[in-house]
Amino acid sequence: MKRLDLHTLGPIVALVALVILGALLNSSFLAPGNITNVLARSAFIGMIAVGMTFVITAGGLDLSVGSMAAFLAGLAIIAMNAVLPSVGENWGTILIGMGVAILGGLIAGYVNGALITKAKIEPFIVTLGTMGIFRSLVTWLADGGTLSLEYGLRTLYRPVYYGGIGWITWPIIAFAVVAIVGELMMRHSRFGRHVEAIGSNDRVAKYSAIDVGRVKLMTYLLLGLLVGLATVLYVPRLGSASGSTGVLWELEAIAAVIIGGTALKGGTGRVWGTVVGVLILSLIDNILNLADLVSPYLNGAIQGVIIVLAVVLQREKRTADER
Amino acid sequence: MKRLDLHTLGPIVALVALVILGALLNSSFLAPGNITNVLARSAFIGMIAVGMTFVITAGGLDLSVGSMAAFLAGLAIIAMNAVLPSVGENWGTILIGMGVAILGGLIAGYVNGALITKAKIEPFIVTLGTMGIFRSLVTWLADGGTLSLEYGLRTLYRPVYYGGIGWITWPIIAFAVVAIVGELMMRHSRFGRHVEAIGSNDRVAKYSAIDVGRVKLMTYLLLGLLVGLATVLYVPRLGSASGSTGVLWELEAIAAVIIGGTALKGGTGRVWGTVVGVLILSLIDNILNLADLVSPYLNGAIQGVIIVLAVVLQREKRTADER
Amino acid sequence: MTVLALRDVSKSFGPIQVLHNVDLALEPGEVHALIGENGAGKSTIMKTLGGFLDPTSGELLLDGKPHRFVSGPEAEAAGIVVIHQEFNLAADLSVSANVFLGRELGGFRLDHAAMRKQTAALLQRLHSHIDPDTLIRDLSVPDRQMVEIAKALSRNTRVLIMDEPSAVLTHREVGTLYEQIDRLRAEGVAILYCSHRLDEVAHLADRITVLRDGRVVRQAMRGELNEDGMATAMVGRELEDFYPPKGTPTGQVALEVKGLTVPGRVHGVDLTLGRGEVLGIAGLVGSGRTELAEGLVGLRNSTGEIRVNGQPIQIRGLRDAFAAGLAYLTEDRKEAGLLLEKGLRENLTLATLERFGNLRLDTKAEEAALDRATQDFDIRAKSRDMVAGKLSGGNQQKLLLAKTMLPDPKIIIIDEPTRGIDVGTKRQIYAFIRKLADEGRSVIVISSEMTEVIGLSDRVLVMREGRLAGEVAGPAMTEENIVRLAMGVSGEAA
Amino acid sequence: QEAEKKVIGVSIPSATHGFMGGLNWHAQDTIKRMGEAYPNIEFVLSTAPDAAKQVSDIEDMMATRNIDGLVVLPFESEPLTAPVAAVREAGKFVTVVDRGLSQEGIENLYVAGDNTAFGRVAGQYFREHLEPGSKIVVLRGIPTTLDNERVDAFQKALEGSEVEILDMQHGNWNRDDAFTVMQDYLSKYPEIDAVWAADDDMAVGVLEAISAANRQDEMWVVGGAGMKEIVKRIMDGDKQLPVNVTYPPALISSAIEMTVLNFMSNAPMTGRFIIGSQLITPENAQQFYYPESPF
Ligand SMILES: Nc1ncnc2c1ncn2[C@@H]1O[C@H](COP(=O)(O)OP(=O)(O)OP(=O)(O)O)[C@@H](O)[C@H]1O
Ligand SMILES: Nc1ncnc2c1ncn2[C@@H]1O[C@H](COP(=O)(O)OP(=O)(O)OP(=O)(O)O)[C@@H](O)[C@H]1O
Ligand SMILES: [Mg+2]
Ligand SMILES: [Mg+2]
Repeated sequence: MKRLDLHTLGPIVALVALVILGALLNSSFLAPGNITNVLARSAFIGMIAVGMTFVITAGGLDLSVGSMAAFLAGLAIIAMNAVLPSVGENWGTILIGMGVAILGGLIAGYVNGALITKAKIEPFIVTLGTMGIFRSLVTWLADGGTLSLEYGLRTLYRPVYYGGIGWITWPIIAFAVVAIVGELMMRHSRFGRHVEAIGSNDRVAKYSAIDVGRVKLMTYLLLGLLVGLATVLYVPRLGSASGSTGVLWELEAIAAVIIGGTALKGGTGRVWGTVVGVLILSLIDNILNLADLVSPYLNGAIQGVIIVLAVVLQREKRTADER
Repeated sequence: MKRLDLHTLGPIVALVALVILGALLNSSFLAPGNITNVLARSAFIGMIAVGMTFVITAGGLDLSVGSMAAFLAGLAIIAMNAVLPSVGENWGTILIGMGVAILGGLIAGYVNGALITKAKIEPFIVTLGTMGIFRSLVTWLADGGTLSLEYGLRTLYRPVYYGGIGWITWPIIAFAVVAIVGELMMRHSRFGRHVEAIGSNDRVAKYSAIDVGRVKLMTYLLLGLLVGLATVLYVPRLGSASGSTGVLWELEAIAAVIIGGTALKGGTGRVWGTVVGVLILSLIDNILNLADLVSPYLNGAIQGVIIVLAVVLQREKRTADER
Repeated sequence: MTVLALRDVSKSFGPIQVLHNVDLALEPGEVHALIGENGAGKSTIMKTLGGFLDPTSGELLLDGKPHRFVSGPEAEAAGIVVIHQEFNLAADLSVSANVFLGRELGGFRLDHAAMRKQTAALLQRLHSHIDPDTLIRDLSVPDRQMVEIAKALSRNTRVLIMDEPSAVLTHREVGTLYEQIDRLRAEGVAILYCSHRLDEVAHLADRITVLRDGRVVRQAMRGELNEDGMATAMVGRELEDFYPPKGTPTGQVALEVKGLTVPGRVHGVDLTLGRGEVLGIAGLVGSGRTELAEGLVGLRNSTGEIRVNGQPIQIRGLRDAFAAGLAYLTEDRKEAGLLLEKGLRENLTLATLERFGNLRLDTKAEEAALDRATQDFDIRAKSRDMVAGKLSGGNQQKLLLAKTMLPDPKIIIIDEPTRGIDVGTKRQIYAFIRKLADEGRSVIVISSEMTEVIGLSDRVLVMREGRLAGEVAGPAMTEENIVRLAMGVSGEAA
Repeated sequence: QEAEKKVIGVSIPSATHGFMGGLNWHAQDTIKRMGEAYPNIEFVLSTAPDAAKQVSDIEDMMATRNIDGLVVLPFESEPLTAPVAAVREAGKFVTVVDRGLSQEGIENLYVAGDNTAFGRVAGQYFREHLEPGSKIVVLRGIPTTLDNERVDAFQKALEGSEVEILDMQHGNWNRDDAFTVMQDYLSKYPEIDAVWAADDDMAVGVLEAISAANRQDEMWVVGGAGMKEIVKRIMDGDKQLPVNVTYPPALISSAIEMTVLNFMSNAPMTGRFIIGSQLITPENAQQFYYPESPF
């Protein structure tokens, strides 16, 4: 397979190196418990990053996802608490909450997408704006504090994060499904092909009868949907949302996408690369907790170094014969 | 002048609208004291954003500037406190501190630039990495707390921020000089021309005997220098630096650049637009503080809306005949 | 005294060898023409001479001594200037900024006035009226080419290498180009000229080198080779009649357009197109032919009445045009036609992906379509996995043609069908267009090459300033008549 | 008993503002001291920038470090409740610091400051030392539950007095933000008699803004949490800084020490220890002054 060159293998090499490092540092690193933890907590950013891969591949960007997740979590919690008296402490209420998160995600994605494709404003600005808006709204909804799910509902909802099939918990399953579907969509569906074409050259796409605006809008809708889905799994983990929920998720998601080998300027999307990127980022955190470092203040520095190194491994080898 | 179309005027219109709004909301808005405050506060982000304009115009990006400023401020304070016993409480010590900040800025800019141009790693990743590194380093240097300049030095250094010629304080003067020199450089110097050419099409630039790597590196050096300069003016304001100094300055600087009409993908740089963008952002804060809103939790939302609106005003008018 | 030469040069890209033991010498005061089929290796030779590529083996001689340029710019400093086949202009910069890019005038502060003045003077010399302050992105393709030429002329040139400079120019501009070439030749500049227009070569060249499959197959002096001889040498066999015989129109109307208007560009154009007809549209650069076509297929906002097979239809976008059986092949193949970084298969099926599935595209069927297309259109790719940008210009055009034909349209509008294409391929494309008409489809050919419109079309419409200036058919289809209409010169058709 | 090794996990928010910086310093300092004093106690320290990361850190401590005890200062109460409860259910010793969990009875040991008292003590001081009709401005912290508690208590303490709160904006416990907000307050209000900055980092920014506007004589400032520079100035009798309210970052030290004692001594350490907020005055300032601490 010609595609398996160093450029493509880079992130995997980095991932494997991290796994080996982790195993050397601590024997319980490879224990199922730890693996479950790492995978399950990668799921939120992971699903968002898969959506982000489509947005970036089509030449877009979304800075609002972290705040959007916080906002959706807040909405879902408010909705569940509100219907609790009438619907009762049962799965009906939780399904309503899930519905609110997912519908909210679609609407939020639509707002971003419509401002970008119809009002033709730079994605950076639109999503910087909505980032502030979502963040403010959730702080306002929570009155500066924390929105909490009623205790009974939380107990009922908890297994959605912590339960699963053996050590493979639901977030892991959901992430895996999203990643596989995303990979298939990017590589084998018409939509994925159109997304790549638009990111590569949107004029060519237009001249090939692709509805550029619609496809771009769809990428934001997809991302919104996935943020909603991530929220559905996030709420049972912490049972609450506040103004500090999901801070900097956007940077993490974008970093995962780029570490995975998707170009920031668009045109080539690698969903599986994104998954590897997300795992690299969560493993770094996990490994930092495995060992005692000089100073916890330096965690950020180590993270920074590893991110850059992971990308150095895959940097485009310069075409030998072109200057 | 054909260049003065709506696209170009957009940010100015937004700025004027904000000024009028401010004046209507509060009579002290136009008082010299308030104007001095707003302008002087804009100076740090302003100078950084001017540097960022060059980086973005050449097709780059720098997420590390906020942490870099915090790190440089920390370094400068440590250096001044360290030489205080030997040099004494005089301008010599302060000049050493300034030298450290500026030299440090150049080195930090060089590190970013070299990783991007020589190791050929995506700017987003490099500067995301160095952002974490600088932030960690300053937190570590401050031992998690705050690095403070010795009291006597602070008193001596203070006028650099607060003093000036009448109500035109030094930061305002420095910002004005940087903006004017930046504008001239972008528009009328060979360097500016080359920066635009590289951002527009780097292959063409290469074929035109432009040393693309060197010019790109220079943009990061310039930005580092300006971050250093901003630090020189920042330190006398509060005489301290900590891990929370300069958080999110990068986003603010990038937003100012884009609001000012510079394209994120590079090719066209508008330094004066950036200045307008910076002023718009500071005015929003100022007006929100001066006005009485329903809830301060919603400040972020209003900020977001205004940022998007400011850009809507200047959005490329759709070529009437193209779909 | 030879200025610049290649001696026994071979060049490979990876495992693929594209040049085989090439010898070529450029003399001062001489125009040396390099001709060959698409993909023969002309651009590769030119890039090697210009210091943009290193030979794999063999050497480059500068003033008789072996030399190795470290970079294209270094070669330029030595007086070797290349006009590349692909545009080499920064779209966000103004014309004068591009002309002086890398060698700006002025000291600390750029001397805008001087650069503007010199640019204007250069453009004046090319009889072009482009404002030096215009951004390149706002210029039409031919105007960009004129800027490229102006840029080359502004250099202190000893050797001028031009890779198909005339491909996108019209008649009049080509004349201007000749003037400049003559002037430079008189000044002692050595010129390497590459073109697919053999009449140009016959007119200009003092010496001709013919390239086939990366090998020099013939070198000749002025007068030793006529156009037929060149074509034969390039293709390696005798060519029959260049243009296919004209067809017999069926009389049925396939397309009827009334009052088509593209705001600011095209004003109230009426036309009818018969089934089995090839309709030519001629006109000067900027006469609005492309806009007419783009307005018709929904790529631009337009008003007017359109009937296909008598049925009135609404076209709001290219999709609607496809649904009505219309297809449009763009003149701008690099910016609007092909995804240069993507593979052949992805490019071929991009506009018709719905035929290959939705959620799971049938890659096998796509591959089969590619097989068929490479065969039908004789696309010569060194490997089927290569990206479209690495194909030679002519093969890119064939791929684009294959892509356009994939939805099986009944009415095809082809804008500049043979820009930058060699004689052999041109013949193939002409035959192909005629075949389409004979199958009962209808074709509109927009072309700036007069002989092409005349040779190919059953009828020619001439546009001027966004309006139809007239129509010629039958024996009245002469170059002179068309030029008269296009330029708005009244008087008797001779 | 000698050889048995015990692992104690310490999970705290990272040093994103002055108070937390102090808390981080005290945590590390105590760990170092305790580690030297008790060689068979091992510590695992992790710092988190948000609640989700803190939950992850606690999961990691359980899964890979096999902790016997946990000292946790919850980033937020609600999200940490269930994960900490899970640690307790696994039979570990749990010490909760400062921000209580949203359910009673999970932790073995609770060591906390008193946010309500923090606001109330300040409020009472304002009430007692301002003339009726005086005007004050307030700088709030990062929007969080504990900020709400403090501000509510402050307002409650002022209820019924003639003191008017002109404005309350968020300074985010950040010097620069507080500086900006205060500058704008000064432009907006010609008359301000006192400022409640609620946190000493914010107080630093506020004081700079006031002296830049040359209105030092007009108003005084009350911060909070006892930052050493501020305490020093109170000690020196600075007119602008009459008092301060304690909220000692050192409470993490007490929590860690008591947790260690739980394992090292035979007496089980349980219960609730509330370290009340005290008023620092020029008279008692000496005893709140820690020149070594970074805070
Ligand atoms: N960078 C490259 N990598 C691989 N193959 C290449 C590269 N550049 C050119 N080729 C191949 O080398 C051959 C010669 O290309 P070249 O561009 O020199 O042809 P040409 O004679 O200029 O054709 P045209 O008339 O179509 O422009 C072609 O088959 C082309 O696909
Ligand atoms: N996007 C654009 N912005 C500004 N001017 C344009 C644009 N597109 C085309 N033009 C101008 O519109 C006029 C018509 O251009 P166009 O190239 O379509 O004409 P044409 O008759 O098709 O000629 P040709 O096909 O030979 O280039 C030209 O003057 C061109 O410069
Ligand atoms: Mg060629
Ligand atoms: Mg045209």
